[in-house]
Amino acid sequence: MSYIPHTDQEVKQMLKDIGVCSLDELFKDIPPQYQPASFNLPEGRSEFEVYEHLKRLADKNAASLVNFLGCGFYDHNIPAVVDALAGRAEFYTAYTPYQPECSQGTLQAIYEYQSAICLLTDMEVANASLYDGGTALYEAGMMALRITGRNKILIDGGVNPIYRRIMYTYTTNLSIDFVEIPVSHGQSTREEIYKHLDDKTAAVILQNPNFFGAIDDHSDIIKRVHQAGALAIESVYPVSLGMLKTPGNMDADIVTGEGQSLGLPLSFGGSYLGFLATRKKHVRKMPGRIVGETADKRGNRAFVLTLQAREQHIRREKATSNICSNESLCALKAIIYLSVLGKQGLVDLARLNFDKAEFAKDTLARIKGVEVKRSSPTFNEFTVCLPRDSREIVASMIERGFNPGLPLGKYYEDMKNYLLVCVTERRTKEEIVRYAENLEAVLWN
Amino acid sequence: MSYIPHTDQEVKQMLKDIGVCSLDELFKDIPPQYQPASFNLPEGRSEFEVYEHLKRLADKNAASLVNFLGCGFYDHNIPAVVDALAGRAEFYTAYTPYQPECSQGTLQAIYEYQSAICLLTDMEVANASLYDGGTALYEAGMMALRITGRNKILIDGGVNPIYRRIMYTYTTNLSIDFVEIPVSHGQSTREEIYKHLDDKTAAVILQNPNFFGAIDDHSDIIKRVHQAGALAIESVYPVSLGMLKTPGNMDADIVTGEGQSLGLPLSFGGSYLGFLATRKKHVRKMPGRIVGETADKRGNRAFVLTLQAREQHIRREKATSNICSNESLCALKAIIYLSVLGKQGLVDLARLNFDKAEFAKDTLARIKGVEVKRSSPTFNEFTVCLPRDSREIVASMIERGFNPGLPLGKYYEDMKNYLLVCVTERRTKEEIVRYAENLEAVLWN
Amino acid sequence: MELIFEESVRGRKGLRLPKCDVPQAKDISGRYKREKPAQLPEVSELDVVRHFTRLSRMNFSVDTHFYPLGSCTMKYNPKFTENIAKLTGFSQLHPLLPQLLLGGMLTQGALEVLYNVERLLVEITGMTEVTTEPLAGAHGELTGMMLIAAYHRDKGSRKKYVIVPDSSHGTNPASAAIAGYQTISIPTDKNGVMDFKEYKNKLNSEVAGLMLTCPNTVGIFNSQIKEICSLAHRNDALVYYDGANLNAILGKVRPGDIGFDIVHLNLHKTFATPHGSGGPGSGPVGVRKDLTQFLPVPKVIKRPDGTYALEENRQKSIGRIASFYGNFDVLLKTYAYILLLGKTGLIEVSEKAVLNANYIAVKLKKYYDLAYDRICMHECVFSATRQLANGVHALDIAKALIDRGFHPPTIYFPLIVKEAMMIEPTESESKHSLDRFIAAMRGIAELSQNNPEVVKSAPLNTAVSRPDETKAARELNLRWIA
Amino acid sequence: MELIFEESVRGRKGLRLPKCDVPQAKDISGRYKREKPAQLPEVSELDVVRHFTRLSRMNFSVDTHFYPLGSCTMKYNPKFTENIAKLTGFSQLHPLLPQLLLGGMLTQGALEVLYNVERLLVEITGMTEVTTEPLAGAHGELTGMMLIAAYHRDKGSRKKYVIVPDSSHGTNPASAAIAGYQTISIPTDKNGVMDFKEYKNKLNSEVAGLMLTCPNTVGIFNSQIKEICSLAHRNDALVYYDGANLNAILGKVRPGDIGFDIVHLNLHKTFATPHGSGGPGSGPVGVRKDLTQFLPVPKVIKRPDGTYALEENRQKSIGRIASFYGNFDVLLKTYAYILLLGKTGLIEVSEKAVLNANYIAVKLKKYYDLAYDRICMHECVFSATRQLANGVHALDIAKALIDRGFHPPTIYFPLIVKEAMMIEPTESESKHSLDRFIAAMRGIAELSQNNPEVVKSAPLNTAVSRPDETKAARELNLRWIA
Ligand SMILES: Cc1ncc(COP(=O)(O)O)c(C=O)c1O
Ligand SMILES: Cc1ncc(COP(=O)(O)O)c(C=O)c1O
Repeated sequence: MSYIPHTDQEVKQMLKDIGVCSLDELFKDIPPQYQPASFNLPEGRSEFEVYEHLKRLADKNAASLVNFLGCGFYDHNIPAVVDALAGRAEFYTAYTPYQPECSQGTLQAIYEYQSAICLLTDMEVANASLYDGGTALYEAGMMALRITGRNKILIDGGVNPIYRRIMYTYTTNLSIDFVEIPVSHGQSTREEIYKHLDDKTAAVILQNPNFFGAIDDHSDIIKRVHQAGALAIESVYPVSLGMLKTPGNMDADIVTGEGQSLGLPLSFGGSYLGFLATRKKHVRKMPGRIVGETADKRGNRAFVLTLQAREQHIRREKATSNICSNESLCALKAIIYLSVLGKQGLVDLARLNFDKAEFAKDTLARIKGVEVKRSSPTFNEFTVCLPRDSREIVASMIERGFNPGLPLGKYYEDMKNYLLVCVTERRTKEEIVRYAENLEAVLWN
Repeated sequence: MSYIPHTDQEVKQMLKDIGVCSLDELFKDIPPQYQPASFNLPEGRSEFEVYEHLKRLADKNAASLVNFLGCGFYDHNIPAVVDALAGRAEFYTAYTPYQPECSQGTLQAIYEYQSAICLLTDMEVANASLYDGGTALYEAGMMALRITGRNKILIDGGVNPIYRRIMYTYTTNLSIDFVEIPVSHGQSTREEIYKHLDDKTAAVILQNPNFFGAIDDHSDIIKRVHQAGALAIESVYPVSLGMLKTPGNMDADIVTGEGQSLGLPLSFGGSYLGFLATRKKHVRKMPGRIVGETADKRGNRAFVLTLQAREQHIRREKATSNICSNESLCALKAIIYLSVLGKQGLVDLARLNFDKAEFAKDTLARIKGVEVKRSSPTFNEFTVCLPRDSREIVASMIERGFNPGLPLGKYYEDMKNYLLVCVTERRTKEEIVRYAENLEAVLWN
Repeated sequence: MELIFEESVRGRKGLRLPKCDVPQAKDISGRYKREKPAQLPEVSELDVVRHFTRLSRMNFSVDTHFYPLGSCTMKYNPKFTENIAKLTGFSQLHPLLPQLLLGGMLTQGALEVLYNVERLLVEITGMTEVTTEPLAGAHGELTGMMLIAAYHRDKGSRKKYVIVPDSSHGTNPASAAIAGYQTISIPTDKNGVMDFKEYKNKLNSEVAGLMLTCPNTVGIFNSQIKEICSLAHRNDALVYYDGANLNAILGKVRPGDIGFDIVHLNLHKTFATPHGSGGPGSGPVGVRKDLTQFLPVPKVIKRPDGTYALEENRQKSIGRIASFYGNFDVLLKTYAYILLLGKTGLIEVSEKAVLNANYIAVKLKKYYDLAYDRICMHECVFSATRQLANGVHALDIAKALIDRGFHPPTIYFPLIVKEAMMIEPTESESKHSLDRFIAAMRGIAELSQNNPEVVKSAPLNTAVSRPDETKAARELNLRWIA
Repeated sequence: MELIFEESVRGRKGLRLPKCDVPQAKDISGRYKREKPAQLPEVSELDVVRHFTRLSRMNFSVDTHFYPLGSCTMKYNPKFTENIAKLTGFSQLHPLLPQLLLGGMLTQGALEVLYNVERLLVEITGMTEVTTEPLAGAHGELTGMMLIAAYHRDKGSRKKYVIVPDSSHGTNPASAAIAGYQTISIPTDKNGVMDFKEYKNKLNSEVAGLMLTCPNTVGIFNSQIKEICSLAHRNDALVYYDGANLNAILGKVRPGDIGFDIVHLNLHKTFATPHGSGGPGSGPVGVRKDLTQFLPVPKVIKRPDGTYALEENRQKSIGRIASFYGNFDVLLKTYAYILLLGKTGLIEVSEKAVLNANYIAVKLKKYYDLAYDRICMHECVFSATRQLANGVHALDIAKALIDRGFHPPTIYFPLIVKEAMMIEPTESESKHSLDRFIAAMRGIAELSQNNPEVVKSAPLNTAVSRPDETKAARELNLRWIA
């Protein structure tokens, strides 16, 4: 069994047809002294036993904590159609659509996904997906180096610290001048950016809303960036684009983001979806697969992978990226999600997130000793300053059934007492109020 | 919304095209005085809210009790392929396959299902499904009346009491002579049957294994039944047919059963699957839909609903049954289940059930005061006699996390201390041992 | 395509079973044992997956095609309801658990669902109580007939007849007959409703009941329903409402308010549970107050303390009509659907269903003869008489529609309309979708005029075309033989 | 087919959102706000369902077609693993939870999965430690290159070159280049393996590493691997194992035992997780003992008390290569797959995968030229040179296969074989399935001989045929515009 159909009879027949006497003979290129030193694996089990084992492990996780944790990875509702459709075997058991005639379903869906990403961000072209939001940002940085021929990158301290660490990791071995614009108590200043912006700068990387949830209009910064001959890279949170000024409208050159909020479950960190959009003029420098529309030999609309000359399987060491498998199925989920949500739905959803978060701010602000930061408008995530180290408070809240947010001390030394709180449309008023009551109890009982 | 696509604009246009001014005008055949006295329903909610509500209700049910309850409805493993395939929208969002050209998928699957039922039971023809095991047995009884032109039915007391109540219910208004063969402490005798068997008898209804789990060979009874010019109806448990003598081999005339054990979840009683098989000579008296193979106009193999002249949509009051919608999707699940289980798989599965139940018998027999009934061989269900009323013992076992079986006093007055225990392949040795330990504790602590 | 049995290879296995963790037991005697294993398929899991996936692709379905099959209400089946039925708190629950001591308290969620569904259906129909047990519409009808019999029996009478209009669905007379009644058929008048005079004539004290579909199967709401019901009641006959067409009148009229005594609903029609290629369905039955005593058991009740329990003994109950509480998974989906749509949503359903049907009627009536040319409810019925002049039957039009990517309308029914094409678009379909269908129908009408042979040769684009039904019935081949 | 955007009707809505249960908040300043809503589709849920269901039906896939795409290991993806990934205890878990105080104890199940997967992959590869973080094979390669750089950096050197055979997959040189290395390409000898002499010649002290696929991309296991590795080590170059072809050698040989320093696996190939139309994948990387210090963080560790925790600080770690712990759902499915098959099952996988490939090779070599006529491993590579004589390219053969219901082999790769057709049947396919494919290939070979034009006009049975790729690249149309 083990999903292998061969009967003994068939194996015999096949060996005979091949002209060998045993299966071992087929492996004769492997010298006997290459035998595994060990191969100590458990013996197989039935799917029912394996399922029970994994069910037990799943039940050990407190996935049902009431979630106020975000940090770029959000607990949104996922309409049932998303999985019902992406769960069609013709999608999930297919490979990359190299053969257009038997892959039009995937190709058209990805073309639609690209279109939706462009519409969301107000950009001109988007690729077929990248691994996740963090690696997408790294790819955007590399792309800017290629476009500008420069080798300095400024990255705002308000960019997700996880992404910043990823950027560092990938560039360690390259000779890139990497400058981080410091933040002080969750605030970075334009002056700091301008101070470092020069004619060696390939790109300035910004995030909106930033890691603290703060909303900004980066148009003025981007203007200065362009004056310096550099590119502006924006990392965005797609759901917020139902409400917020678009990076395209701010004149960004490359936009990336984490697509998890577009219909993907949190799933302990993956599979997620990196998206990347840019201006048409940069398309040949863009990493990743791209689907284009064309006509077939009968003149019918047809979709194909295009601009493959940028890619590793053609260009090898000269490719714009090494990416091969991407996150196609996640992109499919995203376009299904955006389709069923629709034009007005995205607007309403963004509003719902905003309203809930504002309500949470007001509710938390009423607790003694809790200071809700209001220096900038926020979308669905915001910082509160607590009277003591937020790390222990978080532990107490977890005990009370909440996943209460991120203690910021881990990433920002001057913010030990701060907590980053996220409120999506999934949180009810009642849950928000209970959260506040419990927080108060933790602080003062 | 509410799954209605119409925009206001479209509604206006459509009304105009129809030539009316308002939607109300379309309802003008309903006199105003027919207005609903009330229509007090809650306002609509999103799928997310409804899901949360139902999740909460689901969580209130102790579905995870370790299950030793059977009684014709069994806790078997269901391979994941069953739902993955039956969950294909082309199957579950289609209707009855009236139009063969666009329903070959369903038609072929049902033909295969019919074949599998015939193979399982060793009968010649089977229908496309009936509602459940109980109504299938009733339909078999009706069929026997039609075939023999007689009006007396004998039903063994070892037939599932739920089915017997169904039979009574349906025949109350008909002039049928209904005789129940009594059982005493779970045993009925052939003599009792023969006593009532006469030339008015249309059918004798038997069950194997019977409600107490006891296995029998009914060949001798059936011979006598045939000598009396009556038909033998057997109600069977399909999984047991991996091991037990088939009703066909016993020379039964009509075979029915509950198909739930063939890949359907317990699901609090439905949807289930009634199957019915018989001899070819009775096919025109058989209730329910039937799929047949034929050739299309190009000579290709094709499947169609056939012998429709028996059915209500053609024959109206003269039809062999009033059934219209049946349990098609459940039949599909059954054929998928039987296909992946396969020839040897069914044999092995039956053996596994048998072995586990025998182990449970031995284990329980070691408890002081517990008497395991061994007068007949059993398959995966058996009776034990406890030192006191089994009803309270059941309650204590439920408190300890077991669904321990059925107290037989409810259906058999002389069996107040008896418990009907079922052990399927899902129960592990460890669970069986724990069950015994707990039972002992309940009895003696 | 090959049968799954024909794909067998001797010795091939599909599924790995759990290892046996107990000692092998002593075998039973040979006389109890099966002689040869059943010749089930010997295939791999991938064989099974490919086989049934391919089969699925040979079907039309709501998710792939417009499916205006009259009387079947092939509306969109919301995906989220599928997830609800899969919640293990429901799907793994043994139905006998609440019948055990203490088990009721451990199945409160499931019992509450049953209770709530019943209450919602009570409000929707205007009846007093509902049983969720019947497993399909026809099963509801049979239950209804047994209730009628119980009612009369309780009064010491045993009436003989049940009246059904000739437009009624085949299950109606069949259910009445199976319950032990003789049927009296009433013709349909030229307006498409039951001939009132004929009805009056046939009504007598031996009539136990009357079965009506409303709107009826030609899509027309009979404005005289109340009078019809009163007349029946005056003869101590009960009036049964076949609720297959409830989709037309949600929130517009309730059978309970206008004189119906017993009602069944087809949850798989009105309440959007999937038809599953022909089932499972669900056909709850509602009754007026004085009939509640006859309803089948067990029934869910709500106790004063707010908990739910099963009532198993109702003295005059007709008994048990199914193994348990109905097709529970279908009831779950119905419950979820009603909660999602709510009052406003349900009313909108009927309004848009009726709008769509009338739109099609108006747009096609120049091309096909309407059986009854008037405002219709949720479906409209055409007759292909005009096309028949060129030798084109409703069946041919149906096959031509298949070629064009539409599931055909119902054509085997209603029997009173010659060459009937019964079109029920449902509220789920957009104007765009209707317009495409209308264009196809118009195209076929023109082709029937100009080139009828082409229509009669349809379908061309399908794997099989016009299977030989006579051969199927004569040379019975109903199963694979090894 | 219409785009989902083209199906939009102004004002149409698909999804009902939860009602807002909090007061509406004061708006933010207009300068922060979007000017016009994004022109997302305005469609109903049914529109969405039909659209994507129809799209799905335009794909070939493992579940519908034999898919012998070389180098991609398109084996059967067991259905039960999908259910495991959907368990809410996993799917709803926030990845940052274990990084909070106390959160680790509330994610023990997920951490244990990661730990166990790592241990299983360690045993399968013979490496010392594995990181599950890389999100695909190429991502693993890049991680590997960074590990190589870290190793040399730690020794104070910064070498310049990475050696790749010319048969290597495109991701290999691309990954090396992106990590900052220049690549040296080594030709393939006439036996289909890396030219040993050339390799020796090119190796020098500036070479940081060597990347090998083994068996390589023409399906051949290089019996000199150990020597190759030793030679590299003598130059302090590390040897990287591209594990895309691990399906050939499970339990037969382990990269860790024969000298490889770093290994990536493609879980979406060898371990049966679905390819998802091109992802998500998963490309865990294993290393030998002295390289473990460089592995990315966070890493799951098992504490002496048996609990699991995240190690976030590993001093010499290269850092973070992805947001979290890898594509967790893919890891889950891999874990389930390995547990199901177990030791014997995994060995059988390789044996039957190799058997199938050799069977095809033998059965087709009379009709097509084998690139290397010898016993192969899990895949065999043909060249359509013979057919080219009649003007028939590998591409044409591919298209002709589509018409016959088979997904074509890989034809764009390996670049070193002219008109390559790289066939990887995998172990999931039955002899029957192979025989059907072989018959189709033979038929096409004959047709190429007798009637090449027919082959060149394929495919005929598909919705589109031979899309114009030049036009696509010249007249870029990469998105819908309103
Ligand atoms: C008018 C009418 N009544 C009754 C029925 C029978 O319903 P079911 O198929 O659920 O038994 C139908 C089904 O088509 C119908 O259309
Ligand atoms: C030999 C080889 N190496 C590497 C890769 C890249 O793997 P991935 O697509 O997972 O990035 C592939 C994928 O086809 C491959 O075949």
